[in-house]
Order: sequence, then structure tokens, then C-alpha cells
Amino acid sequence: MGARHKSMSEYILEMLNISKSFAGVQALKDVSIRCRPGRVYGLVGENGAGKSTLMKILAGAYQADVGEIIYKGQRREGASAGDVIDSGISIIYQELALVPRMSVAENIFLGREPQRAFGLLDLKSLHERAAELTERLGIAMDTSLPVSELTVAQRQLVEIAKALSQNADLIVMDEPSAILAGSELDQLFSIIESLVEQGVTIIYISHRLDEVFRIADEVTVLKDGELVDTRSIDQLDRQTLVRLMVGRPLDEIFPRTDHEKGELVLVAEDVSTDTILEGASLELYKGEILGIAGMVGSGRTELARALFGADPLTSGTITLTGDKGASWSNPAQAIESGLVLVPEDRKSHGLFTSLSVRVNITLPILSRITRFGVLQSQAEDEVVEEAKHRLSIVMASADQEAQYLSGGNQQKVVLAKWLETHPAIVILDEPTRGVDVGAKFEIYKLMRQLNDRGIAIVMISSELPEVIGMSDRILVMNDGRIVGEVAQEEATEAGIIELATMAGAKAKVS
Amino acid sequence: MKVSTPLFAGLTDSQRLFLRRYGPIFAVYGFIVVLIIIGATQSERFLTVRNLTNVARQAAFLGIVALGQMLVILTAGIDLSVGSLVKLSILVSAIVMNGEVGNQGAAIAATLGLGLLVGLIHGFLVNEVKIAPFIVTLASLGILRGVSLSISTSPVGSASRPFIMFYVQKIGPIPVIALMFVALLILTALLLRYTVFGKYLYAIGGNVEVAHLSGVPVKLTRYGVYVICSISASITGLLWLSRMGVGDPAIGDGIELQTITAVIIGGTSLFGGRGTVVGTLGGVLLLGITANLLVMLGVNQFIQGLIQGIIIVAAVALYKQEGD
Amino acid sequence: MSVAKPYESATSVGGWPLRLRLFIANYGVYIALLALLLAATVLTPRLYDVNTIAVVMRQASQLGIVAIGQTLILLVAGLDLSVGGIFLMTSIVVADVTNGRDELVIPAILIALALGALVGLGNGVLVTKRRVPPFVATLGMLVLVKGATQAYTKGVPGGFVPDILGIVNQSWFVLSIPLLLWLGLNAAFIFVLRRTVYGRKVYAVGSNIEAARLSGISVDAIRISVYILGSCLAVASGIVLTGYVGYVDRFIGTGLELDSIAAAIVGGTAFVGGRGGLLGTIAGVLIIQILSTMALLMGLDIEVQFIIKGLVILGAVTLYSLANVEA
Amino acid sequence: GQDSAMVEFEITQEMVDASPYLQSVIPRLNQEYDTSEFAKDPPYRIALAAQGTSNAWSALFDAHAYWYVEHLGEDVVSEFLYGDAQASADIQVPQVEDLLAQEPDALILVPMGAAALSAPVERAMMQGVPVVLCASAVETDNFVTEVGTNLYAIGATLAQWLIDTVGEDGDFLMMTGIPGTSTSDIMEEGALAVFDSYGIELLDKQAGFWSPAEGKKIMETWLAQHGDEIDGIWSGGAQMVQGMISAYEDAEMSIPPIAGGEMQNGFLRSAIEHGFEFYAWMYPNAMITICLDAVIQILQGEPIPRFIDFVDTMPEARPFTDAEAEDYYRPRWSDDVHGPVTMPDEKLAELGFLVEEE
Ligand SMILES: Nc1ncnc2c1ncn2[C@@H]1O[C@H](COP(=O)(O)OP(=O)(O)OP(=O)(O)O)[C@@H](O)[C@H]1O
Ligand SMILES: Nc1ncnc2c1ncn2[C@@H]1O[C@H](COP(=O)(O)OP(=O)(O)OP(=O)(O)O)[C@@H](O)[C@H]1O
Ligand SMILES: [Mg+2]
Ligand SMILES: [Mg+2]
Repeated sequence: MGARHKSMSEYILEMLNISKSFAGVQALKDVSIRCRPGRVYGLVGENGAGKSTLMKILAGAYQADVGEIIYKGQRREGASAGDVIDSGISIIYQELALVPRMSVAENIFLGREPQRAFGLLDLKSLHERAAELTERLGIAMDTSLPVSELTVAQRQLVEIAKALSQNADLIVMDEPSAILAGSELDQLFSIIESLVEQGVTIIYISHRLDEVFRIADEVTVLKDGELVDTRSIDQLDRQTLVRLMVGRPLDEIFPRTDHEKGELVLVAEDVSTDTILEGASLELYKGEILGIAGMVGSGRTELARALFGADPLTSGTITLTGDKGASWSNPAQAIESGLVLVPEDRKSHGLFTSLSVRVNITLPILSRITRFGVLQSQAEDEVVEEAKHRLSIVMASADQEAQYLSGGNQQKVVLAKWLETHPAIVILDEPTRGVDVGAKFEIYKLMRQLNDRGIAIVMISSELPEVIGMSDRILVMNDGRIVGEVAQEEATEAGIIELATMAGAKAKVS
Repeated sequence: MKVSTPLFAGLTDSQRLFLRRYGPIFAVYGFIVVLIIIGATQSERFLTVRNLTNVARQAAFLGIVALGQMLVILTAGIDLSVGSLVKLSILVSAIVMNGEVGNQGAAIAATLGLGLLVGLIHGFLVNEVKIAPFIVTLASLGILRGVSLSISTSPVGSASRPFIMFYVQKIGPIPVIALMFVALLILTALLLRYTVFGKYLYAIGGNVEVAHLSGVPVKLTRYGVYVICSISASITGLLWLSRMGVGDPAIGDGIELQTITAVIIGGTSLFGGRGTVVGTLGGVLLLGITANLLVMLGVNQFIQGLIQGIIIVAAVALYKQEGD
Repeated sequence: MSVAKPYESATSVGGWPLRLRLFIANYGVYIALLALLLAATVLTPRLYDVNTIAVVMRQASQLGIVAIGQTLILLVAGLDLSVGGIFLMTSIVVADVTNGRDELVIPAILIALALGALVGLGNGVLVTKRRVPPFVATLGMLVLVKGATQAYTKGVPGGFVPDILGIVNQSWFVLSIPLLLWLGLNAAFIFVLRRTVYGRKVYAVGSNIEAARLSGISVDAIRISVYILGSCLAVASGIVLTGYVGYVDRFIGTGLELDSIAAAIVGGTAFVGGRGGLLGTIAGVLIIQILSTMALLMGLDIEVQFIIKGLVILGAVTLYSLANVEA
Repeated sequence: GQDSAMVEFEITQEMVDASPYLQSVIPRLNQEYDTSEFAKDPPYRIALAAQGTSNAWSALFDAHAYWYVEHLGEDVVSEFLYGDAQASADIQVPQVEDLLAQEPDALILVPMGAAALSAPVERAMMQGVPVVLCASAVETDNFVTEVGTNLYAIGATLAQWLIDTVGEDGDFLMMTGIPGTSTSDIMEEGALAVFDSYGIELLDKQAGFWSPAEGKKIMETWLAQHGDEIDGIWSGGAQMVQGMISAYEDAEMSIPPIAGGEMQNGFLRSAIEHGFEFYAWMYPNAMITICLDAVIQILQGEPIPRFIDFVDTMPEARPFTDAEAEDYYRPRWSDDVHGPVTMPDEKLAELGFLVEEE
């Protein structure tokens, strides 16, 4: 890829000695990066290392406290988000940045609508150009549909179309792959390759290191807001990169323990809800990890929500076997029966950001630490203290508001909350999404510990290596149905992707 | 997050989408048709040109502010101060005009300038100090009211003769004020549909974060809507002066609640990002026709309040609102 | 949903140290109250007269009791504009049912509470089951309740207020029944909010409704119950007001709905829910009440009082905003 | 004894010069309106834009109206159009337009804002609909006649009585009705003119919004602030006096002379109970019957005075003092009733204004 460099000495972008603090938190300290045209730069680091902050400074969303940005040879001062886009920098944000109720076309050109005099919109060219773009990307869709009607993968592609529409010379992608898998990922990479051929520079942020090795020319590592190093990809191997990120070598092997398959704990038969989910059946055994793989939008989250009683069933039954033999129709009853769900969207479905860690952790088990509906502070303190130790949660105090914790610790708080209910079954929906390597392996270890205590786990994940590495069995979903089951020993990425993407897969189920 | 209503069962996706978007509008116009039928059959004077033009002109008073209010609500804001601003505008315009034709221009300029100033202050507090619009405008509801009553608690100033006559002027059978409202309706509809500014309102209401990161000038746009809304209140103050001839501080209480009710009944989401001019017109007409009918039909005064309450609650409860 | 939004929270003045910010967030309102009390020693020393204190406390109690309900509702990200209608309804019920007879006071109060609960239920159902924004739902209920009272009374409320309700007007030094009721209700609800499961759930629902739902909380039930509590507290305040006025006054408690919201907000309860509490509201109520008494003592006109109140609200939320705490 | 209510008081030229209200009223006292242009044959369609559902005064006003229309019979009034302004000018202005859209033969208006209703009144006249103002004024002279009383004189008289009773060196407080309403503002104007003429500086003046609750709230603070200093109180209405009495009662202090009572049963009851000196004026809701009579007269084309003081047709509606409190108190009336009442007792009973016999 590096063959086409026109003038190696010439940087398209230099961010020099950038520092930024948010009231109390030093997010970036004296960080410098330099990018040449037509190259792909990986940007990696643990959660909270400052990657997104650095990119938001580039985008003009934040102003750096100290430091300068030289773009295309010119020093940039106090540019607004709009100026930055006009200057040829596009950013695809970590959180999808689309307005749900507006149409695809309107979203693509938001902020830079084709217009005539007096701020009048040029609606004709808006739609023509949107259609042209989606076609060029090979994602032809009705650009007058509101974005809220698209699947998540389609939305991600709209994001990319939006970046392309800006004819950018530099595109930043902040974890664009977090919700992509399989063919969509390949599609993304081929788009990146063609962009690079046109001389566009890409900054690519990801926690999935294989992707970084697959496309990056150079990798910059941040840690705790400081620059660790920038190296060419050929001078790096996976272990070195992980060590640079985490600060110590990390044993990157999925922890396994040997155990017998336990007794049957849960049976779901022919479960459907008002959503895409249709006729899902599964069995779950004590002490196992049941992986659930599939493309984004294949209905995995819907399956989890159905099992948890969060969405009403339109058909089917879910029952616990064994001595409890319960069934349920809402989360409260599910929790009562010993089944919990750790939702995929931590911030909007899992965490009470404005409340203290203490309140977050004890919420589902209040009845255990109350007498006559009155909270017993001492009992509560014990619970929180124990959770803190068991999961090694880093926090200033139990009364700290959850929003001030780092991402990884927030995830741990959500986990702790559910583990405190002493569940028999835990459903983890994307437990490691957006979580850095270090924290990831801590979560893996924790899952094994739960297994050892006889807890059954359902793990939904879009990261195939993780599903294959951790699960005892893997169910593959496609278009709202379960289309196959793969044993751990037989699982390969290719095999799963084939099942997950096959059209009309329904026929394959026995 | 997915909302499913039994009402929508058995429809295709695009029908569902259509209904979700335009359902409230059909509902509100359905209500209006029912009221018109009641009016036409129960009172021979309801469907007269005289009464209809009367209703149309009255609609302008609520409607113009409601349009401003709708723009603010589209950005997920709210303006509780419009009633007090109408009051203050009436006083300022009456005092400056003081019955003189020669002062008309100055009075209009001063009143619109007042709206501009108040809108800018709202925009500043919302944008720069980052206070919730509800609270900003709740505070200015009190402050503007206090300022008005400090200027005068009794009627002051007066309109010039031509300015008073403006109220009764007609083109054909239609009052000029009603035509002015129609013009503003069309203008607002065009603004929302065909201008960048309009798109930005929806974008900010849909997701302010996304709008900002997409390079939408969020602050500028918000300054714009608060200024437009305040100016719509100033214009209404001027219309009131024309209607009354004198500046009376007795006017202006409760307009904010009426406009918000009209906007919401018209299907605009208080969460922002969704709403139409046609819907707002429907809300304004529904409230206006209800009030007119209560008088026309000589409805027992003691149950008038109850009827109004039932209509408002029924109208907002009929369609399940979409949350965020 | 209270997902942290960088755009909204990244203020341009962000340089304030965290400790100062938290200090302002937690104690700002008390400092403001202290400052006001200090200012009063110079401006209106009369405020420190035992009688004046008694008057301020009695009037603060009327506002304070409603403000408890309003705070609870704000905590679940709601809002209640219907309390004005409830005051009127309460005083009509009291006069109508008792017609001046002391022995019927208890039944009258129970009926008023039941009707109040019904209004709260209406608010709650509109907000939860029909997803009507609280502002509009409670506004609609306000018009409905006022309309219903009008239809019932034919414009003229009949009956007398029983003499026994006059005890709300008695003071022993600064102590009075309304003050004791206010303090008692505060103590009870502070306990409920801090130390009971119910209180935790209220905060959880206000902080993140989706997470609360997935945590097994019946969020609709919690929200409806809070609206019902809010209405019942408005009834309690309405009874105190009725005893205070001694007549059925159509304008009874006018302005208390907005004042109660203002008191809670000034006291640091977040408009978006999930943050704040009653201690702050007590301070907020005192600030608003003392300000209006001071304005009277200084002979300021009513119109000036509107302006002062507005400025105080703006001042308080500006501070909270600068301290980067959602208001 | 009617003598106790005699107050010597003169409207000076200075006062007239300073008061647009007097400038409007005084000339009209001797004017007649030639109503021939409005003459037509009965029955008539009459519109009433009333204060509407807001308090007992206006409820009885409406009751008198409906009763009197019925009393006149269908041959005289064939259709009676009614607008309920809920005491708000915002509601009344469009309502008057709605009423005029029905093209009535005449309009009776109880204006909720002196200026707010001026232009609508002029437009009605332009449309050929004669307007009778009832109980309150507007800021234009373009109407047929006004039924009411000289509110300026009332306010001034109340102040004069207070000064006569207490002395010029007394410390006085003033509580007005709703600022911005002409009734309140004009009474206030008259009172201030008199206080000024004696060079009296008031302790304080506040708006009590004609509400017992507001009246009590303000009085409580006044008591805390001025306590025994207070020698007399001027009040723009009896409801507020009820609140004041309650505040005095709570404070266990004796009540000073109060100018501003009315023939309102609740006020009279507690005034008798507490035995303080007061001066009361009357503002009978029954004046609507005079307004209806005036309308009929106009539609019959008979000339009519441009200002009709209700005292002239309703002699029982003159001011009185505490000495006559017992004479005006009616044990069978409920507290809300404002007298004098001219309709029969059954009507009061129907409305629930009569206390059940023990
Ligand atoms: N708006 C903000 N206000 C306060 N602190 C912030 C803000 N944005 C980021 N931070 C803090 O700055 C630090 C860096 O955050 P940033 O989002 O840049 O990390 P990141 O490297 O992108 O992490 P991740 O991999 O989890 O996305 C973190 O400690 C974070 O808590
Ligand atoms: N058409 C759609 N409209 C609105 N939301 C959608 C749509 N499709 C998917 N979503 C939302 O996107 C998220 C992911 O979709 P879904 O749950 O169907 O897929 P999944 O298999 O769980 O994939 P993943 O877990 O990778 O997101 C869900 O929260 C779902 O509500
Ligand atoms: Mg990040
Ligand atoms: Mg999912």
C-alpha cells in the first residue's frame, strides 16, 4: 500500500504536543501524531486512553488546552466542526452519529446540504447525490427512508457514505467495526483500500487488533492520555503491541477449565416476539457457556431480551428445569427465578450514570438488604465492598457517581450488579464490546469463575474469535432464527459466517 | 424502543410509517370536522362568512405564536415566556406609537427589536450558559411579566387610527390579519421544507450531539429559533394593539400554555425532531373552533371548562406519543 | 435517558476544579440561603422578629408540602402542573362535605385524598401508558379538573370551611401545625428516598428508565405511584391552604405550581430526573418564601417580586450549569 | 341611621384634571344618547359578555341576568347570547367577536380590561350594535351608556372616611384589587388623591388580588412589620378584608378601622363577630337588571342617560357603616352572597345560596 507515496516528507496532518483535561481528568498529555497522505494509521490503547478525545479535538468538537494542529501545511486555530469538515476531514464517530427521524439523504448531507441562494435547499441534487453515493458504495437503498427504519449495519454504511460525501482527504474511523461482522467488515475494508488508492489518509481506531494488523501501515499507541509510541506495522507483532498498550505482557489465551456438562437448566421452545425473532428453541446446561453468533441485526439481542422477559412473547415458552421449574413474563420475575441479562448498550440500558456505584450495584437485590422495606446500610456496605474486591473495580468511593468511572469499570459495575443476584443463568450481550484487551481478559476469567460455580452463561458476541474461544457450544442466528448449532471443537470462523449469511437458511434447520 | 400499538397491527411497514407520521394530523382534523358538523347542524350562524372569517382572524392571534413555539419545540426546546412577551410588546408598542401615525414605524421597530433582544437572551442562556429551555423561559415568564407591570398596571399609550383600522381591513371577504397568518404559515412550511435552517431544526431536535458533530451550526440555529419565537410574540403584541387600540397589561396571561397545547395536539413531539406546520394549524383551529362553538351554541357555561379539558386530554392521549 | 452528552455538558468555562463544582452542586443552595439571611439582617431586620419567622414558616409550609410532591415527580423526570386544580378541588370538597361541621373533617379529607389520588392516577396513566409528555399531560389534567369543579359547583362553591381547620393558623412561638406537617412529611419522605427500596427505585427510574426496566423494576408502577403521591401531597397542602384562608377561594394557591417547581430546581433537583432530593428543596422553598416576605417588608411591589423570583431561578441554575451539573 | 355613612367629600377641579376617568364620567352624568337609530320591534336578541365563572359576585350577576330575562318574557327577549370570560381579558376579546358574529341587537359588556375591550366596543358600535357597559368602564366614549357608580368617588370616600375616623396623622395601609383592572385602578386613584390632599404618606400599598388568601398573606407580613402602628386600612374589596380579619384573629390583635367592606354576608358575619369600625360600599350584582332595562329602552329608541348610577334606581344600594351591620346581615344567606339581591329567594335557594333551615 505504501507504494504510492508522493512526497514522503510532506505530512497531511500534524497534531503536536496536544494536552486536554476535563475538569479534573487529564485526558491527553503532550501527545503528537503525524500522518502522511494515502496511508492507514492504527490508533490503539486501553479504554479511556484518550483516542476518541484526540480525534474529537481534530474534529473541532473539543478545543485542546495546549498544542497545535497543522493540517495541509497550515496551522489551524479554533476551527468549528463545520470548518473542519469543509477543510477535508471526516470523522466516523464511535457512537453512531445519525439523526434517526431524518432521511438517509438528509443525514448524509447534514451540515453541508447542497443549497442555492438564501439558504434554500437544492432538494433535487440532494437526492441525486445521495443515490449516486450509495450506488458507488454498492449499498443501494431508498435514500428517502428515515434512518430509524434501517438495520444497524445499514446505518453504519450510511455513516461511511456520509464521510465519503465530504470528499475528505483524511477520514477518521472510531471503532467502525464494533458492530460489523463478516461480509460487512470485508466491505468496509475494501472501501478503505479503494480510498487509500485515491490518496486518502485513514486513522483507524479499534480494539480488535487483528483488524489493525490487517489494514494499518503504522500504529500509534496511547496509554493514560500519553503517547507510548508510533511504529511501522512491520516492526510490530501482536504480543509487542499488547505490551505497549497494557504496559505488561498479557497472556492472550482464552481461559478454559475442564468440566462435565451439567444438568439441563433452561429450555426455550419456539420463542417469538413482536420483533424479528421467530421460533427460537434452545437448551442450556449448568456450568456451560453457550455462544450466540450472527450478523448484526440477526436477532441475537432480541433473543436475549425474550429470554429475560423484557419483550412479551408472541409464541413459545421459556422454563427453568430442575427444582425451581419457573417461567416468567417480565424481568422482575426472571431475576427472581435466577436469570439475568447484562445488556449490550451499557450506557443506555445498563448503567445509572447519575447515581452512585453503591446504588447501581445493589439495585436488583434490595430486598436482600432490607428489613420491612428499610435499607440496612451495613448490609449494603458489605455487598458493595465484596463486589469491589471480587471484580477489582477501581473507584474513588462507593458513593462516586457511575458516570465518572472509566468504561471498563462501568462495565464491571454492571456485571457486579447482576452477579450480586446470585443468578443461575447469566446472559451477556456483547460483554466486551468497546472494552480494551486487558479488561477483556479479566471478563473472560470472570466468566470462567462463574462457570466453576455452576452458573450457566449465554454469551452473545460479534467477535468470532471470542465466541469460538470461550463457548462450549455455539448457536448461529440468521434473520431472526436459529439456523444451526456448532460444537466448540468443530467451530471455525468460516463455517459460522457461512451459516450466518446464508440466504434462506431456514431450510437447513432440521 | 420499538413501539407497537395494536392499532397498527396488520399493516405494512410503509403504511405504519405513514400512520405514525401523519396519524395525529388525521386525528386532529377528524376532530375539527366533527366540530364543524356539530356547529353547522346546531347553529345557523356558525357557517356564515362572517363567523368563519372571524374564526380565521382569531386563529392568527394564537397561530402566529404557535408557529414560533413549534420551531422552538422542534429543536427539543420550549418557550414559556411568550405570553409575558406579548404583554410587554403591547405596552411597548402602545407607548411608542402614542396614537401618532408618524410613530408607527418606530413602534413596530421597537417592538420587533424587543422580540429580537428577548430571543437573543434566551438563545444565550440556552446556548452559552447551557440552562434547560424550560427553566430559562420559566424565569423570563416571571421577569417579563414583572417588567410589564412595572411599566404600567393600567392601560397606557394608544394605537394610531390607521393601525386600529388595520384590524378590520379585508381583501374580499377575508381579513388581512387572517391572510397574514396564512402567509406566515406558508412561509414557515417552506422554511422547514426547503431551507437549510429548517433541516437543522429537525437535526438538532433529533439529536443535538449528532448535529453538532456534523457541522450543523447548533448555536446559531438555536439563536435563530428563539429569536423567531420571540418575534412571533412581538408581532402578536402588535396585532393585539391593533385589536384593542390601547396598550392594556391585562392581556397575555396563559398564551404560552395555549400555544404549547396547540402545537402538541398538532402532533409535534415535545422531545423534538418531529412536527409539521399543517399539524400545528390543526391544533390552533381545534382550540379556536372549540371556543367559538361554545359561544355559538350557548353551551352551559359551567361545563365549558370540562369540555375543553376533555378535548385536550383526548387529543393528546389518542395517539401514543413516541419517546426518545 | 441521561446518557452523558458531551455537547451539552462540555461547557466553555470547564476549568473549574472538580471539588468546587461538587461543592456548589451539593451545598450551593444552602450558601445562597445563608447569604440571603445575612442580607436580611441589613435590609429587613424585621425578618428576625419571632412573629415574622412564624409567618414565614407557615407560608413556607404551604409551598413546601407541594414542593415535596413536585420534587418526587421531578426525580422521575416528570413535572406536575395540575396541583393548582387539586387545591381548588380540595377546598371545595372540604366545604361541600363538611358544610362547616367539624366532625365531618376526617371524611372530607379522605374524600379529597381519594379524588387527588384519582387525578394523580390520571396524570400517571397519561404519562406512562399513553406516553404523553408530563408537561402536556398534567396541563390537560389541570384544565380537566378545573372544568370538573366548575361543572360540579356551577361556579359557586357552597358550604363552609369547618372551624377546626383554623388550627392551622395557630402558632406557638414559631411552631405551627403546617410547619410540623411540613417537617414531618419531609422527614418521612427523606427516609423513604434514602433508606427504602421504593426510594431507590424512584431514583433509578429517573436516572435511566430503560436500565431500570431491565433491572426488574416495574417502572410504570413507580412513575404512576409518584404522580399519585404528588397529587396527595397537593391535597395535603390544599387542606392547609383551605384552613388558612377559611373560605373557598377560586384563586387558592395560585402560582404555587410554578413556585414549587422553582423551589425544587433551585434546590438542585435535576430537571432531567434522577438527581437531587428533599434537603435541597427545603432550602429552595425557604429561599423563595423569604425572598417574597423580604420584598413585602421592603414594600416592593408585586411586579418587582416577579422579577426577583425569575432572577433567582436563573442565578441558581446558572451556578449549577457552571458547576457542570445538569439542571 | 343613614347619618353614620355621611362622608363630606368634594371632587376638586385638580382631581378632574388629573383623572381621565372623571373627565369621561362627569360630562356623561348630564348627557343623553339619542337612540333612535337603534329602534326596532321586539322581540330582541341580546348578547351578554359577562365576567363569567369566577366568583360568587359574578355567579349572582349571571343568575340575576337569567332570572330577569325570563322575567321579561320571550316577547321581549327572544334569544339571550352569553359569553363567559372567566374573568380574563384574553378570553373576553375573542368572545366579544364571537358574539358580534351572531349579529345581536345589542351587547351588554362587563369589560375585563378597560383598554383591551375599547376597540371591540367601538367596532360593535360601528357595526350598529348598541353597547351598554355594565359594572366597569372602557377607555373610549363610543358606547351608548354605562351602568355603575363613580368608582373614583367610592375610592375617595373610603379614604375620606378613614381620615375622618382616625385623624390626619394616622398611619394607613392600602390593599388594592387586581392591578390593571379598571375597577381596582380607579378606586385606587380616587383614594390616593384624597390621601395626597392631606399630605398623608402611606405605610405601604400592596395588591391583594381580591383574594382572601392574598389578603391574609400580605396582612400577616404587615402585622409582623408594623404591628400596633397600623391605625387604619383601606381595602379595594370585602374578600380581602376577610383575609385581613383572619390575620388579625391569628395574631390576637384588635382590628383598626377598615374602609372597604361590602354587603357581603361572610364579611358582615365576621365584622359583627369581631366588632370593629368599618365603612362599606355596595356594588350590587343585581345591577345587571338595570343594564337589561337600559338595553330595552335603547332598542325601543328612547333617549337614555349616558351614565346610570345604580344608586339612583336601587336606593338600598348605598354605603353604610358598622353601626348598621346587623341591618344588612342576612342569617339565611350563605357567606358568598353579595347584596342587595333583587330576585326572589327561590332563585337563591336553587343556586345553593340559602343556608338550610336548622
Ligand atoms: N466530555 C468529557 N467530560 C469529562 N471527561 C471526559 C469527557 N470525554 C472524555 N473524558 C475522559 O477522558 C478520558 C479519555 O476518554 P476517551 O473517550 O478519549 O477514551 P478512548 O481512548 O476513546 O476510550 P474507549 O476505547 O473506551 O473509547 C477518559 O478518562 C474519559 O473519562
Ligand atoms: N430496523 C431497525 N429499526 C430500529 N432499530 C433496530 C433495527 N434493527 C435493529 N435495531 C436495533 O439495533 C440493535 C441490534 O439489532 P439486533 O438486536 O436485531 O441484532 P443483534 O443480532 O443483537 O446484533 P448486535 O447484538 O450485534 O447489535 C438492537 O438494539 C435493535 O433494537
Ligand atoms: Mg473512544
Ligand atoms: Mg445485539
